[in-house]
Amino acid sequence: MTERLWFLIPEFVVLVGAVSCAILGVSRSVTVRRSLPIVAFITLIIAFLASSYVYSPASMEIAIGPGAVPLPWLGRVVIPVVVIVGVLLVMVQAGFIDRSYEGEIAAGEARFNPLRTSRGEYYAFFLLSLCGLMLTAAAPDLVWLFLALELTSLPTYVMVAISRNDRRAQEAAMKYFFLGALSVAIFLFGFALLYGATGTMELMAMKDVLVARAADTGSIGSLATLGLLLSILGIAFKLAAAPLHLYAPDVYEGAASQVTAFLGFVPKAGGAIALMLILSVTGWMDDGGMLPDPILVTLWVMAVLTMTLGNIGALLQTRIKRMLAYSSISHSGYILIGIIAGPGAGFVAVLVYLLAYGIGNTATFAVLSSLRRGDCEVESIDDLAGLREKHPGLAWAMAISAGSLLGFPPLLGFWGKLLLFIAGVASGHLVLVVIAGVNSAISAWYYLRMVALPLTGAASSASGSIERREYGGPRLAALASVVLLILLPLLLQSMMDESADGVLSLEELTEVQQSQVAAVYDLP
Amino acid sequence: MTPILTFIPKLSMSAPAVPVSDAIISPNLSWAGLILLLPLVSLVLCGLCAAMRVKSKLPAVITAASLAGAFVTSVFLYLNYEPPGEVIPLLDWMNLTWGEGRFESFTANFSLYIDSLSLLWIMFVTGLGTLITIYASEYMEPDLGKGYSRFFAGVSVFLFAMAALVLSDNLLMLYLGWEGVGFASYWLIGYYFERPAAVAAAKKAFIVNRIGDLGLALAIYLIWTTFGTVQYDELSTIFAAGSMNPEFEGWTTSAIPFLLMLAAFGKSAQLPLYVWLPDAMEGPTPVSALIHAATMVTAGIYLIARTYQFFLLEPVSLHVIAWVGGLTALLAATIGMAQHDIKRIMAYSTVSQLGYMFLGLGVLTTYGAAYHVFTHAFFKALLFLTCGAIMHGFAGQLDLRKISGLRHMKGWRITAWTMLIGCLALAGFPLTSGFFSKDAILAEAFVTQGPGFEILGWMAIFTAGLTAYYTFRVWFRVCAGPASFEPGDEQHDDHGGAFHPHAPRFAINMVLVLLAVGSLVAAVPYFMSNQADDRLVGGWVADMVHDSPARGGIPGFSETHAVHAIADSHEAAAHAGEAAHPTLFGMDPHAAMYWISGTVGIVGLLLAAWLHLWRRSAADAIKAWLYSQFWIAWLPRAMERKWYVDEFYHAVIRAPLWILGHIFYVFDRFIIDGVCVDGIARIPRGVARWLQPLQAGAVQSLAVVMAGGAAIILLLMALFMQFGWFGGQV
Amino acid sequence: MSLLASEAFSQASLAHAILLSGALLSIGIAGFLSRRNLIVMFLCTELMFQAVIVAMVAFGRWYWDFSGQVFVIFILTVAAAEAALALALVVLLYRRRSTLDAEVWTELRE
Amino acid sequence: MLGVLLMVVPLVGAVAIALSPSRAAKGIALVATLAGLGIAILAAIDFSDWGTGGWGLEYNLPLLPAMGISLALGADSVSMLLMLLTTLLMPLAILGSWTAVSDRLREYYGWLLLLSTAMIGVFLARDLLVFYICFEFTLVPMYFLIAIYGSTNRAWASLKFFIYTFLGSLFALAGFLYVAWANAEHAGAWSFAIPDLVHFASTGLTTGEQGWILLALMAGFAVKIPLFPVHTWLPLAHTEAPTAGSVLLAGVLLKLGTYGLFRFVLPMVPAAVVEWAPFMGVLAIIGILYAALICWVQTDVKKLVAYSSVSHLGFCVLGLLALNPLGLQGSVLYMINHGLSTGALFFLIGMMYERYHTRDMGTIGGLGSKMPVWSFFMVFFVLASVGLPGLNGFVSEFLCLLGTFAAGGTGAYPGVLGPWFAAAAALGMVFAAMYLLLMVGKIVFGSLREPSGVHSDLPADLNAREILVLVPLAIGCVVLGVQPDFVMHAIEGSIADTLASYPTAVTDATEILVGRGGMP
Repeated sequence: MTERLWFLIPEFVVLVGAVSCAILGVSRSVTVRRSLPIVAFITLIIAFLASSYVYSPASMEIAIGPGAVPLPWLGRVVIPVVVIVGVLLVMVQAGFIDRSYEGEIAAGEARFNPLRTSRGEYYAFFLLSLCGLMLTAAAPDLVWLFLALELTSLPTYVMVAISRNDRRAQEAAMKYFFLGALSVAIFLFGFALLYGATGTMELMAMKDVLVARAADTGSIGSLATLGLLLSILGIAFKLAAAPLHLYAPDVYEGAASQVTAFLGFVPKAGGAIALMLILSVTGWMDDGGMLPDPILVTLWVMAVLTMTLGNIGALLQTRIKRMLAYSSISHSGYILIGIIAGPGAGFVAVLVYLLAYGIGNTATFAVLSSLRRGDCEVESIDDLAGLREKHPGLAWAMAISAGSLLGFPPLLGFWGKLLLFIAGVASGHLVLVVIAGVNSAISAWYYLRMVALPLTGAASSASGSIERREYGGPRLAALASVVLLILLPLLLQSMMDESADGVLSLEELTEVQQSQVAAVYDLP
Repeated sequence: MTPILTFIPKLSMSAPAVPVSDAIISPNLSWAGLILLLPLVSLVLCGLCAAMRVKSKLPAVITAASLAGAFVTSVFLYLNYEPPGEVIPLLDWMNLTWGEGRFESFTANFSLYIDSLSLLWIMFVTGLGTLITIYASEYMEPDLGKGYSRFFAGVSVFLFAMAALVLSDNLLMLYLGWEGVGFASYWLIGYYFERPAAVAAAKKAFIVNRIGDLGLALAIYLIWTTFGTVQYDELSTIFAAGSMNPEFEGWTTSAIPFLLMLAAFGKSAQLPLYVWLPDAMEGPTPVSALIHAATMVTAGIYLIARTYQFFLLEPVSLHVIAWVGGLTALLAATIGMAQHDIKRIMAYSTVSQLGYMFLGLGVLTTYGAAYHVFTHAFFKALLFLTCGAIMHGFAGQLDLRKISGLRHMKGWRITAWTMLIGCLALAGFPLTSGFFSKDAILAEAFVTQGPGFEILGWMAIFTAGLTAYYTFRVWFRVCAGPASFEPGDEQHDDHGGAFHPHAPRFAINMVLVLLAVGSLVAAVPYFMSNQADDRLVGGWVADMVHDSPARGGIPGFSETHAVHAIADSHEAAAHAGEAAHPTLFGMDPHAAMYWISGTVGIVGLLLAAWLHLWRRSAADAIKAWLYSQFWIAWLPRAMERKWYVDEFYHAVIRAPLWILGHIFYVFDRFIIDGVCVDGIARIPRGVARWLQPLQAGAVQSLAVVMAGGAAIILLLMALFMQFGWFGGQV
Repeated sequence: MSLLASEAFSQASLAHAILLSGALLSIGIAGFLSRRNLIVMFLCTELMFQAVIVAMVAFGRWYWDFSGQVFVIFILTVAAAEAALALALVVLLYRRRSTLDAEVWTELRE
Repeated sequence: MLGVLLMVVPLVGAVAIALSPSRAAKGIALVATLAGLGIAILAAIDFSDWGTGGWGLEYNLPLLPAMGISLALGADSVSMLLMLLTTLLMPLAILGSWTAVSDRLREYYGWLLLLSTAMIGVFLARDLLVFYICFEFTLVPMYFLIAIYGSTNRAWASLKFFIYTFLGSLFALAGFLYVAWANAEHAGAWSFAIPDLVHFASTGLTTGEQGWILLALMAGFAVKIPLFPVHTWLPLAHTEAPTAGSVLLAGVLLKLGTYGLFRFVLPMVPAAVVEWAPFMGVLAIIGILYAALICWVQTDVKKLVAYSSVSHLGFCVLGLLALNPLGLQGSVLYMINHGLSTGALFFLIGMMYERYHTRDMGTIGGLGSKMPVWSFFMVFFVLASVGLPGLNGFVSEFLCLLGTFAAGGTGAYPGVLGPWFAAAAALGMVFAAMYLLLMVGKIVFGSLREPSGVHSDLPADLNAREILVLVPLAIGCVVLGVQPDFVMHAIEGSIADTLASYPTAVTDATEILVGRGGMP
């Protein structure tokens, strides 16, 4: 069993990075403190390199060995996705936390006091949360899954609270924390019921029990169903899926843009991955396996509600972060289509979509993070009017990322959505896809405002006072994201191939491994 | 199969391919294309003149020369002509083939079909066109350098389109000419485009014609779907194949003549589509003479003559034509009696005379109709041109009450006397050309059997009297009596000082004299011997008609020809044989008609002379008396207001459509776009607003909604599981 | 899992434990939804966690399987971490508004 | 490779514009579009399958082998013609906006060039997704052209245009995906190649499935055409769009819908088309008459011409639904002819607008005496639009109607429409004359009325550049009016291919009715 620790090397790297950040953050040297983003960046890059080294054909045997997980190769995809988006997020964060305090120190008005600084722990939390996300993908049992999800979430509560010295940030943190705790209780109770129904915490064993029971009695039993439903509903909080999506607008609005960018991606990805894993206990990754109807119906209803409520909620908003929050809710709905579509095409689509959404989301918030009115953030969407007159680059970045989030060809978002739709159609959920299509059209309404106001609108007196932030990190992130949104479709095939590898089930991976062994040893 | 399918007659799929037609394909006659080409060349040159702002009479010279060339070509073509007909391919237009069968190709090329009918028409069209162009070269002088080139370009377009219409070898090219002459008419009526009345008249002409064109288009569709071709020679072949053809049954063959009729009525200004023609007088007078009197308006006659076989298949259509023609003749004559504008009187007389021609077609005398077209072309052009000369000379004055004694004025003699000749011909004064041509129609109304044809005949005779009256009302008022005039309100060059009428000069006078001679000489063909079949009556014109599809309408032509196999029964009944030939006052109708119509004409003439020359005050007294008697006052009033037909159309068609347009527009903006599209677009926002309270702000309220939502889902699932709605899965 | 285990821990005992767990969860949720004091709300979440813990222990005992109890340890740890976080947050909020009433935090809405 | 070049040249132009100063934008755009036209002409000369229904300009670059998606290009004769129309209109559109647009030049010409790429892509696509992407992408440049360079109500118009058509095309996408999936189930591998899918859908789907797919595809294409009652975005978009935008919108973008009908709906779902054709035919006829009457009461010239497009495209759809070669010939010709004549009308209105800054027939009129050359072209193109024989509009309108008329059951191609459809639609000919002549009568004829004030330093009448814009279109109108034969022969093969499954589909449908005793 211990050889499985091999797969945790990337997570260890990130953990080490996090600890380093926490330590370096209290350094007296300004240069060291300033280098924290670079440390985080390097950590992520090393984690990426480690992941490609860890998930190699040679380690396949360990992956399929004892203590196997339902999706043994998932980390191979999730870690690069997390790293790509993580790197972009690091750029967005760069220079933001503790800005005024550092300014005071630089001006000689204050002396450095390790108690007053929070930069170190901010980056540490940032990396810890990412680490949690990576760990989620590797979860073999419920305990691990629980801990990984908590590791993903807990730092974000702190990040929201310390993101800016504003009442709204604290309100957001409060709501986020308390509602988060509620959701944790819900899915934990679900876990308890699952455990009660099967007598094991390990996902694979649990699957075996449930499959055997379904073969005997025709169903997995109401206790297991109830446990699954509760788990799904609890995890829906992480995903910001209806009906547990309500916190998202408030929290996203309250947190600083930089943190919102983070919140838009990391917990959501964790939720999606956790859903994929927890649903594996129904045995639907096996040949001929399918979701029990109550689960399917619940997911279906959640998907429809999530995308619809998200999109129509966004229509009414005048504050841009709140609007983007609703938009991120709707994206959870689209992601649920992929989950419903199931192992194979559906999961591939989810992973590609997570990447597309993560980049697009980061790009919009990167633009918002690059702008300020006085010392405050950009609040109203009308503040973006006529942005191109002063900052054409940011205006274009906003438009392109909105286009990608809308799913407009040929940007990356389109391909993500297309794969989701294809998976949906292929799994027989045409109606769901049509509903998603209608929702896309509804979303065009507000995304177009994000395109139209910066590019075609005329600057108003309100928007005239919008200026660019002095530090370039977010701008760089916006530029990088936009480039990725435009160019990544060219790599779509390899992205799909990687994702397809990533979602190979244990049996499939075993077959692959055996055929590789056969190739290496030239066996018949 | 939908019921619609059954409207198309069943065709045996093994219908034989179209047999080779009896028309000769004569590519070596392609020089005949000059008739079409020359006006086109002239059009281009006139266009160049316009672009280069030429200020001389060059455009007129070019046009006259090219039209003369076309006329000469037509004459040569006539001299080279050999029956039964020749097809001259010029240029491909539409050739579609998608299979081997009869209904698997569609061909309509720019090819000429030369038979005597088209030759008859093309010769007088180009001939009159040339003369009128010469006349116009002087008439349009005031516009030199302004619209002069545009005018002659329009004339060229017209001649091209008319030639295409007459010479085409298929219905589609005919349609091209048909719309082309309508367009030329639009162009030329709207020549004074800064005058709102002219623009309105032009538009009206085009649109009313379009309604007719619609009929023609539908007829073409029907003909193709029924017969699989729109080419005359192939159609003739099909007709020649006799009555065994399955095509000759079903509703299509009955509908075709009515649709064609609609087209003809539109173009030739018959009831109910005649309203555009009087308004068309807003155009320059040469245009009125050329297009709206002599040539274009006879296209309807030509069309029916050309497609006469279809009409013979459906006797009712001929009856309708006869009645419409007769009624139009009467109605237009009554309106003509009450007008004061001499050009308008001539316009209504044109409508009336066209009515005669249709009457002729309806009572199975295509020859009479064609002959009347021929003579009418001369004398009506002459009359219009004299009106034009007067208008030109008196600054646009056209009111017959304001000009008098023209024949006494210096320089106006030729105008006055040529007008007299024209009037005599129009009135059907014995031995003029109009006398013979009208008789050919009138008599046949008594010969041919048909519903109420005899009444129709008497009505037509009565109309002839009215015609004589209003024609000479003009002449006696304008040309006879004491010399006096009031100038019109048109700006002329010599403003300042007293107004002097411009007497017409050489070009106008020459044309007037030539046309006057023509009006008289046009009687001669009636007495020329028949070359084709000496059993025929009617001379040269009958000869010309004989070699055409219209030969079914030549009196006395009873040759049992395969072409008429279908029509025979009807024709035999109609013409009822020589033995049972009806009589009129104990005489042969043709002979009797000489006397009757002559007498009626003279009576009308004398009445006009009494009221408008000798006792002009009596006319006014009668009119005043008529207006004062309430029981009869409506009659002259209605006559003066053209029987309220324009108002009728306005109220029944135009206004409702206009209102409908507005309703649609409002519907489009507020119902479809506003309520439906925008309304649907508003639904998401509405729902969102309705759901907004869920996001109430306090953490508990969020928790309630979240926990409540989760609980609802759990409960629903539990219920579903309980009731086993998920099959055996749980 | 052995026969001994099920003899020592009857189905009725399991049912009682689960009922207790359900009751605790319900009380926790009800308290969470109805109380406005931030600290009490947090205590309610702790109560919910305890419900899970009871269930986990009961099932672990039922199956004679230690993973349930192991999970409990982790839950307790995480709950402790959350408690630290929660108290820090509550202090922060109290400093800002001088009240523990959750209802005053309604600036973010709709 | 020529096909790729056709798409890449405008793209390169757009990039070049983005990188160069704004005064060079016009020039680069003109050069790029002229180069595109040159390549298109070369391609047309090089194309060896005129008349046969074969495919040229073929190019295939696998993009997503797992899903069977590739950058597959190719053109049959119909695509070729529409591509030629596009490449012809592009330089004209750029010349036409030479002085009209003075602000944000780089974006303007950049968007025009991107639009060109997308439009060509639609016509050349041999892969369903390439088609869909290009089809969708046309929205973006058009959106910006309207939203930035439009008149007063531009924001709303552009939004409506975008969302309306976007929503429609998402339904179409769902339909496409369903077909692709069904094909994948059937064949065992994903493919988005149009020939595969067309072949599969027409043979492998049940009539019920075809019906749903028809509805989905029509949701996309009917909005684009636009067919009554989903046409209301068009008048708005046209009125607000700048001249070049209107020209391309009417000239090419509307044809994307009819092209979609021709390329996908007809060959893919024959059984459903047979079932639904009468219904769609009725919609087309309503559109023809309804829009024509609305035209008649307009005072805004541009709105009038915009509504006239709705009316005209009704004929085009009717021709397609005739399901026989006559109708399809007419319809394809109609696509080209409408592009030429209505495109020209929008140019002319733009030229007037540039001088007077009004489109209201109440305040402007009688320009015949002041702008004779403009008036000449105006009357000319109005006549082409009215369908005067000898000009292009007639041929196509005639064939569409004749096809519809003949679609009653004669010949090798029995259809499901018939004489009554054609007769009702033919009324549209009269209405067209009414509203177009009303327009000409008001703005060209009559006494001169013009708003005060000078809005432009252009000469009173057209200058050489503007004449140069109009002359090619006029020549096109005359040539296609007098010699449509060469075009008709050129597209014969493609039309036969499109109709390949029809005689049987119609016969089958009627036989079913006969079996049910539905035959009278």
